Amino acid sequence: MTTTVSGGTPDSLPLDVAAVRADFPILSRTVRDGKPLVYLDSGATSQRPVQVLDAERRFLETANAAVHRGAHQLAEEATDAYEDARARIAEFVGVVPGELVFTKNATEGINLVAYAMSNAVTAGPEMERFTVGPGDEVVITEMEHHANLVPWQQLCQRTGATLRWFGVTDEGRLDLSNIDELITERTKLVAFTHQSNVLGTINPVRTLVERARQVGALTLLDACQSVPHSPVDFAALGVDFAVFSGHKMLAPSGIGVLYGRRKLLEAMPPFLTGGSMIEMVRMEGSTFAPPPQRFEAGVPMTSQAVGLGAAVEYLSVVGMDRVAAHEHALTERALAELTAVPGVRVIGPTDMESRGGAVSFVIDGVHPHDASQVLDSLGVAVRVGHHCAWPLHRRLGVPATVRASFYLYNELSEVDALVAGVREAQRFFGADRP
Amino acid sequence: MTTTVSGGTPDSLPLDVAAVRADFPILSRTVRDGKPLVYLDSGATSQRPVQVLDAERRFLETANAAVHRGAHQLAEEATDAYEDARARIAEFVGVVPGELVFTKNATEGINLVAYAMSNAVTAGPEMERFTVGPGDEVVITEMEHHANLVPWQQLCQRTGATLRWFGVTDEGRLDLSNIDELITERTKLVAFTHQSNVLGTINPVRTLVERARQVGALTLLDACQSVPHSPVDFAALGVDFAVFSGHKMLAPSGIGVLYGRRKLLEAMPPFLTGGSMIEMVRMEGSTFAPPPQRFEAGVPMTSQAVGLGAAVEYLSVVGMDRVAAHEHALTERALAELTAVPGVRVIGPTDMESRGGAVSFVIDGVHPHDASQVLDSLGVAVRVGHHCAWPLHRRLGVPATVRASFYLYNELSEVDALVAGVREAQRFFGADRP
Amino acid sequence: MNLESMYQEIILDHYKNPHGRGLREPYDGESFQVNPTCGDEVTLRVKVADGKVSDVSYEGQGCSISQAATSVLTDLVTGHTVEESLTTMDAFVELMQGRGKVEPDEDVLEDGVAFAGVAKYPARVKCALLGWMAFKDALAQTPHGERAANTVIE
Amino acid sequence: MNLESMYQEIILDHYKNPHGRGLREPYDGESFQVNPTCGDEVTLRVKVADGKVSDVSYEGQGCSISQAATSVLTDLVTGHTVEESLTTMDAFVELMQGRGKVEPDEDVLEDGVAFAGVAKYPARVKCALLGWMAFKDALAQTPHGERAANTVIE
Ligand SMILES: Cc1ncc(COP(=O)(O)O)c(C=O)c1O
Ligand SMILES: Cc1ncc(COP(=O)(O)O)c(C=O)c1O
Ligand code: FES
Ligand code: FES
Repeated sequence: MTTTVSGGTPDSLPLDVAAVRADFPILSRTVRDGKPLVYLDSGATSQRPVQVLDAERRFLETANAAVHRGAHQLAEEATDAYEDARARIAEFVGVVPGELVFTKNATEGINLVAYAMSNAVTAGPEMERFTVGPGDEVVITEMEHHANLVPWQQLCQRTGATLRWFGVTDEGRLDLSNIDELITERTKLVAFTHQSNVLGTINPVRTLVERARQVGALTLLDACQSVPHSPVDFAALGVDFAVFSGHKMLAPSGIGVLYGRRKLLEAMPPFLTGGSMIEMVRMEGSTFAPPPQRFEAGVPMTSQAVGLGAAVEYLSVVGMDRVAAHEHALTERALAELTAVPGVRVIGPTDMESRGGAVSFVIDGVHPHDASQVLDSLGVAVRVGHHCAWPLHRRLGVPATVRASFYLYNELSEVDALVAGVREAQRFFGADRP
Repeated sequence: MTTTVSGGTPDSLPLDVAAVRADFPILSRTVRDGKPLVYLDSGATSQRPVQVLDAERRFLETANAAVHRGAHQLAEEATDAYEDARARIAEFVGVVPGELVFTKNATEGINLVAYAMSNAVTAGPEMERFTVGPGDEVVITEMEHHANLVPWQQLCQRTGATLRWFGVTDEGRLDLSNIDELITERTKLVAFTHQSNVLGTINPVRTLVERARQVGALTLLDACQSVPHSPVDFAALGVDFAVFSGHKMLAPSGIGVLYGRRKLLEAMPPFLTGGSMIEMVRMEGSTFAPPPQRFEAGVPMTSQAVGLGAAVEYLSVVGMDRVAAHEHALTERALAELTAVPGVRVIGPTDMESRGGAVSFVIDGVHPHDASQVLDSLGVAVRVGHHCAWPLHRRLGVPATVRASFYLYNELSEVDALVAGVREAQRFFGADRP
Repeated sequence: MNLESMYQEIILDHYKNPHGRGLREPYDGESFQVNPTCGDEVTLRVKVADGKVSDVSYEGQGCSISQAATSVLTDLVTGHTVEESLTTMDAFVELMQGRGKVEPDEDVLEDGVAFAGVAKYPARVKCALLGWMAFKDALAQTPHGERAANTVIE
Repeated sequence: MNLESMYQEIILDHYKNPHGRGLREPYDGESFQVNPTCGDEVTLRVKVADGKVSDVSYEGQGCSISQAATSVLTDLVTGHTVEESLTTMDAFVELMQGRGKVEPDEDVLEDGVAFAGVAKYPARVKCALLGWMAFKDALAQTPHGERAANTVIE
């Protein structure tokens, strides 16, 4: 930031948005014939502040080298920068550096665990605790992003295990009424999202973790939509694994994070194999390095890790509490204004109880994609479609929704622009007259 | 480049190195108390020109958004930039865009093929051509980088197939004498490196591809060390799959490329699964998008692809023929000078026949790591160790080597600095007196 | 951006009053297509008689562009020979994939020329082609379908 | 960079004239360690008698730092109690992982203080610790090995 964050600004938001916005070059561009950009699509990917852009560039202009592989000064500096970033990011989510694996995105992190589990079958007797097969069950939820759904379908297809899932209530909450029938002695793993990327719903992590522990099942938390937006401590939550993506939290694309409890990572077979993850290689067979190296095959995303480290620092300076409070205020306003528009139906919780800043809705008589086209023509960037949560949309009886999602750089006036755009879409398609 | 490349400069190199060097900010830094940096480790990772850094930053400051997912202007521009990069890179290696999959590095590309092959078993009858099992064989070589070795060991471990390999001659060439016994009707896939990252040896792709075709085996080319350094046309080479990494060719880390013949990619089961690679998702099961999307799960390496596109453009402007000729001149000088130093032994071909610009050597009485420490103290950055080709080192009877590797920004004087450093290492460790 | 450049009056008219909607018997080919990015879908049937497309019937859900394009499709192909309908399809696909740089031929595309503006929005091109994908696929199942089967719409 | 800050005379001396080299019988614990980045290896044996490390013997291949460090190791532990040798190991590990910021205690580390300069080069720290990893591991196999087994060298 160019100025420090103030405790409360005239427009009554918990942080100084103008100062924050000045750090994001892209926010001053215009779209569609000179309209100011109103970027309400941070749930898909966030924008980057100069601090992150500069950190990555500085690294590339001064210290770039292959990490963990060289004995020259550049290689030392690059390795330090990479490992310092790991340490900083680990601290940000309440864990130790050795428990943190860099992946290309959250999707890879989830696939890593799913493949490690099917690899366990042929990886020797000490891997038994990870093996799954016929009779075993993996439990997910109906509100998962495809990233936390298809890999488990595939794991079950590879191994003969069975996939089961929690349903979703009409209000867009997890239906936990049958938790004891779903999570049982047969359950090997429970994978669920911390915060829905469609509904904004925040799930009861503790309840799920407790039940999983009772039956000895592992837990994996999809924290893609929580870590960027609120203070999250994986150790305190007690999950076994968790994933998130850099690009959703001000950092470069091409980097994600898998957290795994140390004892689990130590016991887990590798996934991607190749350079830098080995202990000893012979033509006849190989042994593998301890974690996290075991899970980072090949030349890694070095400058991107540095960028994610800088993003975490940026967010820490602002304060994750403030970020959360800021988004709370934006979401509250959006919910109030949208629910007041006749013909608009919000999908997901309409109160602020256990709810984050993704607001999805449909408009009677206006297809979501047509609505977003009108919004786009006014400079308002939202996302439409099933947001990679197709089963959830099917469950809620809508093929697609319009989603507005907020971040620390959004202003109250942008919420107003959204609502004005929705009304314009209704007018344009004649859906404002009953 | 700030100036165009000249046809022949006073120091008789095929390109204007001074003009090239001016594009690489890091090359003007100093190391170890003011020594100019002599970067001879491009075989591990290359440095980036401002053109690449600027292209990525421009993208992030103006067009960054999630690709293939949004309906707003930013998403359109980002998708265009991403797909334009794919088209440009495809053209660079002589293939069509739909045959090119973005991965995080070459290692992931190889793992992708290896996992697709083991996934084929449970992926339905139409995947049969990819299945491997007991009785089937995968053939590699003893000079492979771990990235093109361990994934095949693991595939064999998962499936019960057998791994076989070509040996290496004392001169560091593939021993093809038993090619007809190694590649047989049992062979499912032949995976080999185009150019050894240790020896510089360029392998006879045509011979191997021809034999593989005779028996109906697939081929995978590890082009990590060829695509950055010489003109390469995958279609002309006739390989089925090929991989390379951006970071070795002036582009960002975190991006690699898998090429696959269209018909093969269309028939191949997915590897990483999640968002953007699906056709239809239900809780009960999913179907998948056509390639290349099928193999690009999650938010991809967007700005990194743009960076790789810019790198390919940079290299094309210089001309890959010129790059190759330039490195040829550097390598020739290095071989001549190093072989003239008593006590120095070059590992790999010492003539320029089918040979690229990696020069590995050992020094009697000086451990490679100690030699590199002396070189580092003089500002010369080389790599030491087994260079992720441990079995090759074992075969050649050396635990480790010193490797100097060149790129278009290296000068003849840097070769001289290397040789002077080697002599200094001998002096320092008393290995100059017999 | 000029919203009207995409949403021509003709498109909005077809959207509000679609032609030929509903699934009818008899038919020679049927196809179900889904747009994976939005989840929209169409089921479309073709009846071929004497080398001519004698009926196209469909149902589905989708945005204004996809609904209007399918409505226009029925107008463009019904009563024409299979060969003519495929030529029309090619012209429409070319227009849509031309990123706004292809000049549409009104003699061939009739109301279809209204989609010229849509071609400038890559994310919407798939909308305009959804019905045509189904048409191609349904036609490929009929005795006259060889050329349809060999046409690729990407 | 001052090359001499890493390669102290003491280190070069131990490298050229290593102490206690060669594998000897009898022994109570043996360990084979390999450095995955360079492929260097050491095999090291310990003999414990009356609670004391009575012999350390080893062979292997490696750089000057690893060879010298193992030579110094034999001097530092032979004839000392197991407990003392582990305390010395802890001090040496702490020195090596201190990135040049730990002040070595010459009373404890003797010739080992010469490695203070190596600690500034992270890529070489593993070299200096290779022999110690083997020592710790070999000791853990002896009846006195419990504390050794519980020590983590990273
Ligand atoms: C020949 C060869 N193959 C594969 C690789 C692996 O590339 P990456 O680490 O970028 O995946 C390398 C470089 O490290 C290489 O030189
Ligand atoms: C809840 C959730 N899970 C997983 C993902 C996948 O993240 P990525 O595409 O970065 O791997 C996303 C975002 O796309 C998400 O919102
Ligand atoms: S948005 Fe689904 S077809 Fe147009
Ligand atoms: S370089 Fe191998 S132990 Fe030092």
